[in-house]
Amino acid sequence: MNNYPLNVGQKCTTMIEQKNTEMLTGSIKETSIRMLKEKSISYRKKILQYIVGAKAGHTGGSLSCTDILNVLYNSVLNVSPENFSSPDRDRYIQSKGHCVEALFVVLADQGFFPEDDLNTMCKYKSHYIGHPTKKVKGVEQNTGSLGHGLPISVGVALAAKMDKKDYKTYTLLGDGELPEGSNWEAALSAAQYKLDNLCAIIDKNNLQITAPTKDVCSTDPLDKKWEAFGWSVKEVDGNDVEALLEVFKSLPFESGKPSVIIANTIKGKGVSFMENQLKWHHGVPSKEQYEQAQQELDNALTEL
Amino acid sequence: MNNYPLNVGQKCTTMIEQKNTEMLTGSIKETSIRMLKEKSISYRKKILQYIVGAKAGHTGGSLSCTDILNVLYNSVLNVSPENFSSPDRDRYIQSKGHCVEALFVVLADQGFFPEDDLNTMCKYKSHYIGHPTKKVKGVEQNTGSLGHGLPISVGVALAAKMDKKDYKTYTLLGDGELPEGSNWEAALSAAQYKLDNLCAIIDKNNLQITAPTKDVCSTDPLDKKWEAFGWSVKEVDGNDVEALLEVFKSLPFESGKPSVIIANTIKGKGVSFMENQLKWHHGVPSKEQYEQAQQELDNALTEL
Amino acid sequence: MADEINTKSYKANLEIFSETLQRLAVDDTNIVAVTSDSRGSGKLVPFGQKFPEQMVEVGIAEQNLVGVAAGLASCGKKVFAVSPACFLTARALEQIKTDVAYSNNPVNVIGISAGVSYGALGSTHHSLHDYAVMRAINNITVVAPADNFETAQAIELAAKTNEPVYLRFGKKAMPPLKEVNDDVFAFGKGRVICEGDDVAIIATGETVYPALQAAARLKEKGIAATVVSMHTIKPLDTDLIASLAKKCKAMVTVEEHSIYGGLGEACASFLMQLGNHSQGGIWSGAFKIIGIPDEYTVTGSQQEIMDHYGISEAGITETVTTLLNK
Amino acid sequence: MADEINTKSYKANLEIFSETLQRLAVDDTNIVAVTSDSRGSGKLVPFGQKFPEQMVEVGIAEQNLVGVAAGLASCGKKVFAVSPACFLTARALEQIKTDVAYSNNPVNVIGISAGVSYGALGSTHHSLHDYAVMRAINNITVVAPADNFETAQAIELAAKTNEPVYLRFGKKAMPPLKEVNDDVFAFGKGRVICEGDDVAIIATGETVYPALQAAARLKEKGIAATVVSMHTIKPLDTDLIASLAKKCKAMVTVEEHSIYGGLGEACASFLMQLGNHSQGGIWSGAFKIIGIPDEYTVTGSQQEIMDHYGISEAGITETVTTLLNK
Ligand SMILES: Cc1ncc(C[n+]2csc(CCOP(=O)(O)OP(=O)(O)O)c2C)c(N)n1
Ligand SMILES: Cc1ncc(C[n+]2csc(CCOP(=O)(O)OP(=O)(O)O)c2C)c(N)n1
Ligand SMILES: [Mg+2]
Ligand SMILES: [Mg+2]
Repeated sequence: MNNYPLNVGQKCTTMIEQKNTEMLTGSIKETSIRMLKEKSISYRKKILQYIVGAKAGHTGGSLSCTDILNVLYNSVLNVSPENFSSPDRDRYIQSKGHCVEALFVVLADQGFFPEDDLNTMCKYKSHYIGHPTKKVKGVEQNTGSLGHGLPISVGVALAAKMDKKDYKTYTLLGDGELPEGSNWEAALSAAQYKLDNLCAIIDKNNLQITAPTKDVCSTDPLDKKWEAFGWSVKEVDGNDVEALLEVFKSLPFESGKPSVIIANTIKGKGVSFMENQLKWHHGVPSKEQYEQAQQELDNALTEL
Repeated sequence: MNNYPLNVGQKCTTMIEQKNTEMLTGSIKETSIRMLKEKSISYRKKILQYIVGAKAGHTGGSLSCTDILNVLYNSVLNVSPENFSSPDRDRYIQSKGHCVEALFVVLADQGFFPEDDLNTMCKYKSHYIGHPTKKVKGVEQNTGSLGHGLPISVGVALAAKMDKKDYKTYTLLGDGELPEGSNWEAALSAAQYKLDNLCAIIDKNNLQITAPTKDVCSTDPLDKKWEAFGWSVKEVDGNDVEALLEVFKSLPFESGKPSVIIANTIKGKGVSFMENQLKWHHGVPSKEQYEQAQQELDNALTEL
Repeated sequence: MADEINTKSYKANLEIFSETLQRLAVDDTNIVAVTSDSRGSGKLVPFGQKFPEQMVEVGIAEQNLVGVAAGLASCGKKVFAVSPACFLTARALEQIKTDVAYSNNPVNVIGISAGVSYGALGSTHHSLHDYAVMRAINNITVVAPADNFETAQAIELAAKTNEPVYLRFGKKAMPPLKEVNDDVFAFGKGRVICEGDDVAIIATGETVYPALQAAARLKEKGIAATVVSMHTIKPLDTDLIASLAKKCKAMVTVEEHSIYGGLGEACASFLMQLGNHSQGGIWSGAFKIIGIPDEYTVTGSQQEIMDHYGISEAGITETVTTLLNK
Repeated sequence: MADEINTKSYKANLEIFSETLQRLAVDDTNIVAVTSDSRGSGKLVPFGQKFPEQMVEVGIAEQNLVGVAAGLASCGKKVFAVSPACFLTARALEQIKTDVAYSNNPVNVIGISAGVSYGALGSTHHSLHDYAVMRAINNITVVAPADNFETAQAIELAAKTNEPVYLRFGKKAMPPLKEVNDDVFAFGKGRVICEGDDVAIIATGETVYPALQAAARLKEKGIAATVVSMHTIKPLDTDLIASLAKKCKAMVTVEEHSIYGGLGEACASFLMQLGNHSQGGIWSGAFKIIGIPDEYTVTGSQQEIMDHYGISEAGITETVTTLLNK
């Protein structure tokens, strides 16, 4: 149960006891990392495309967590359109539901639905709305109100323990989201039940809507808080797919403890004028801005 | 603002800038301590009396926090029936509202209302009900649902900062109460606003209704949690009036930080067969038990 | 009749809840109870002893209680999330709204010691708003069983139904409404306990019994009452209401809840709009909602509060008599 | 008329809220706004810039928002606790119930982007239950201003009134209901916007404007409508309802809320019980509640959702016409 599946660049649809991490030999690894980097850029391009299409969206936070979702869905999670109704699938619950664009783009790429569906985003009667709902294949839970993902994930991870199942549960939280007390209630329960099959990832982009998180309601020192709440903590550059891969590979960080990854990210990552800018929290690019952004991302691709 | 009033055994009704803590000279101090010890016993006797009268009450938790309330009302708080409508009074907000019997007995002793009123406890149309309400003079806020005292106290302490007033705000929480996420939301705000005029006291009696707190939802290590949330922490024997006096005297523990006192107490303190017994959480003594308890407390008084 | 209520031989509905759950858990390891330091008040101590693996304790943290319950339910557990109604439907309301109802995780949300059951513990411990808010939230059935029979039936159904359900319980020992329970219990179908053409008394939960007592008093006065146990507040049994409206001169609703937003208003708004329904013409009878008025609730025991507001044998009898004499 | 709504020259009620608060704060340092990463949506950025000492930010923690607000209010601050209605009245419901209403701390709870204002953000962001639950909680006035005039008046009143108030706002720019606002604004007194004897349309908040548009359409069809802005849902202006019931053949209520537990049911239950009131006889007109039905809310923009459910000029016109033709 302590062995996380790690399938760099090659998804397995059924759960494989995969103790042999040596398969990550040099060349495979390099190819895979390159592929992941390409995917990150292509995801970012699509995120912007559908935000512009919907004339709405959470741009900055979708771009900050793109690499995390990329690595999760392409290399970590044992989940696919084929096994999505299997009770053994891994679960990913996106607590920061407002960054639904990142999730939808990645789910489309995974084949959960035709990417074309995303052209209906936020339109009348479309289920591709501004937050994840189970009406969209691949989505585990309806989120959007912050502070709900972790308690639900605790329930899901607990069910795995009860049923002696090997699936893992992952949830992604924003840093501005952390003051919600429901998170800390769930953090206590996860430690109490020794849920080492649970991994929370904090998209620590240091910004929320009003201001930098430290000025709104600081949660620093973040590692100390989680440690004091009984979790095992690792920090990582959350925009570095290789570093992310490594850290997911080392799950669970400690046996008998839930794991939290503090992923240091850049809000608006990948688009120069969006990076670290408050106003891009839910900013929608103008035509010019959109073109510049796409250009920058295309350049990044050629420079890979 | 960093200087807490400390009036051992002699209440002042108006706020006095009292830098001179040397007044606690040996003999005065001894007298005061003895008086406090006597009061603790007399409060415990009355708590049991009115619980038996009302045929209901939270016995164990009222007995565990008796010494804390005793020291607060007799030696720390600048609050009295006379100054209760003054905006400058100190505030005490009892978050663990279920232990209302301890509060009522102490308030009666402070002259907020005739003790005789407590004979109506829990009776039809009485305002002396099973939780504190503002209908009873001396009560600051209606509590009873756990996890409400700290957020309100943060508001009260913040108002003092805004109005540049010197009053201090104290709130008492149970240890079982701590998982409520609202507490941690408020803890973050208190640190963010540097509320060094705020003091939270945890009545750490290690029991709640179902089981020992550590088995229900442990909050250990408690000091580490509060520290990580930006508070300054001290531990104390919460049934030792002298130790309590000392710790209150040292408030605020750090300038620019809220203070939390982890008061290690014994649930059911003072009555042998109630101490550390789960079932006395809201147990009402039988006639025999009541008599034995009173006898034990009388003995303790003579042995002082 | 009044003294019968206090007779030891009757059991509280909550005990039946616990017994039923234990019975179901023997064959079904997916039955799970989740508590927040509430297993004592939920009468679940024996359940916890017998099925420690099927009992989840989250501590005093009601939001987490419901979130965890939703997660468990999404993995196929048949979850009963048990906590005082006052905390569940206020502190954890958003979790009920989004994690249970909106996400369609089939949690059975069990609100215990509801209404003014906690008596002298005061308004922090009363739930007078839960019907109102649960009715306004989509995708959750709202049920308040009146007696042991309805409780057992409701719990069995809830364990089977793969849908969110809110079940509300009091604390009191409840006598049976009928000597022989020959009717089929189904959510959304009111139970007619006795019949009469003068007045229809539509009650729910622990108020059905005093309504039945009132019917006996009224009979002595020559007034024939129909008494309905409207155990399901949502979806409302509008067919039954419509047929009673046709038959009876007056209708009185009874609930241990605010007079706003609960069973009474559900009936009133249905009847007011009946003119637009296929069922028939416009109602012209007398109508009265009995419940807790919108004021600082009087203090006292549950019984004292209920008596004070006329949610009692005497109070219901009087309200009906006055209404019919108008 | 329909296009006028989108005209730039109109302001959202929330902007008037912010402007009024800024005006009041100049002379009154006790005016305090409390936000939970919501100052942008609350239009309070300029307030925060001008009065940084009177602005309290608690971060994304709505329970704490209300608790802190209650504490501030207990010390004489005139507090406006501002956050999306969906979170305030669900996540922080227990704090509103106990810390504000029960403890009688005079907080003005400001629910922004209410109803389905957040459109395609979905049900986590909609508040369709807030009238229902606030009505069922004692000691809180429930107000939904319809236009800029009502907003300014309501905020001034709220700042003066030493009582808990829940104020609900949408996001849209709102045209004035009247050319000259010569009426006195008071909580609990509905505003009659236009008069007519065929039907009374009782609307609230942002739905009053489409009701007024519908009245114009109905007039073309020869149907004379009274339109009321029932800005205060609780306490309800029962005198006005009673007098309209006497005068009009039909009554229609309109709200951006569940059809359960809100304005519509408040009117229905009052009318149903009117037979027992001193005001007069039993209502026999036609009655219809327009609002969001109890179903998975259709997805789309606010306008699309409103149109879908007939909470619109066309929808209200059609409902009234159908009702009168019965
Ligand atoms: C309970 C709740 N309160 C408020 C909001 C509104 N809201 C949406 S996103 C957001 C800021 C989130 O900041 P953060 O968690 O840091 O997300 P990120 O920076 O990754 O976008 C807020 C306040 C919400 N969705 N849920
Ligand atoms: C929000 C809330 N949930 C549950 C309860 C019921 N309750 C009352 S006392 C109590 C146990 C409290 O334990 P602790 O805080 O340790 O208090 P103490 O041991 O000092 O009595 C519980 C669960 C409550 N009053 N409020
Ligand atoms: Mg952030
Ligand atoms: Mg304790």
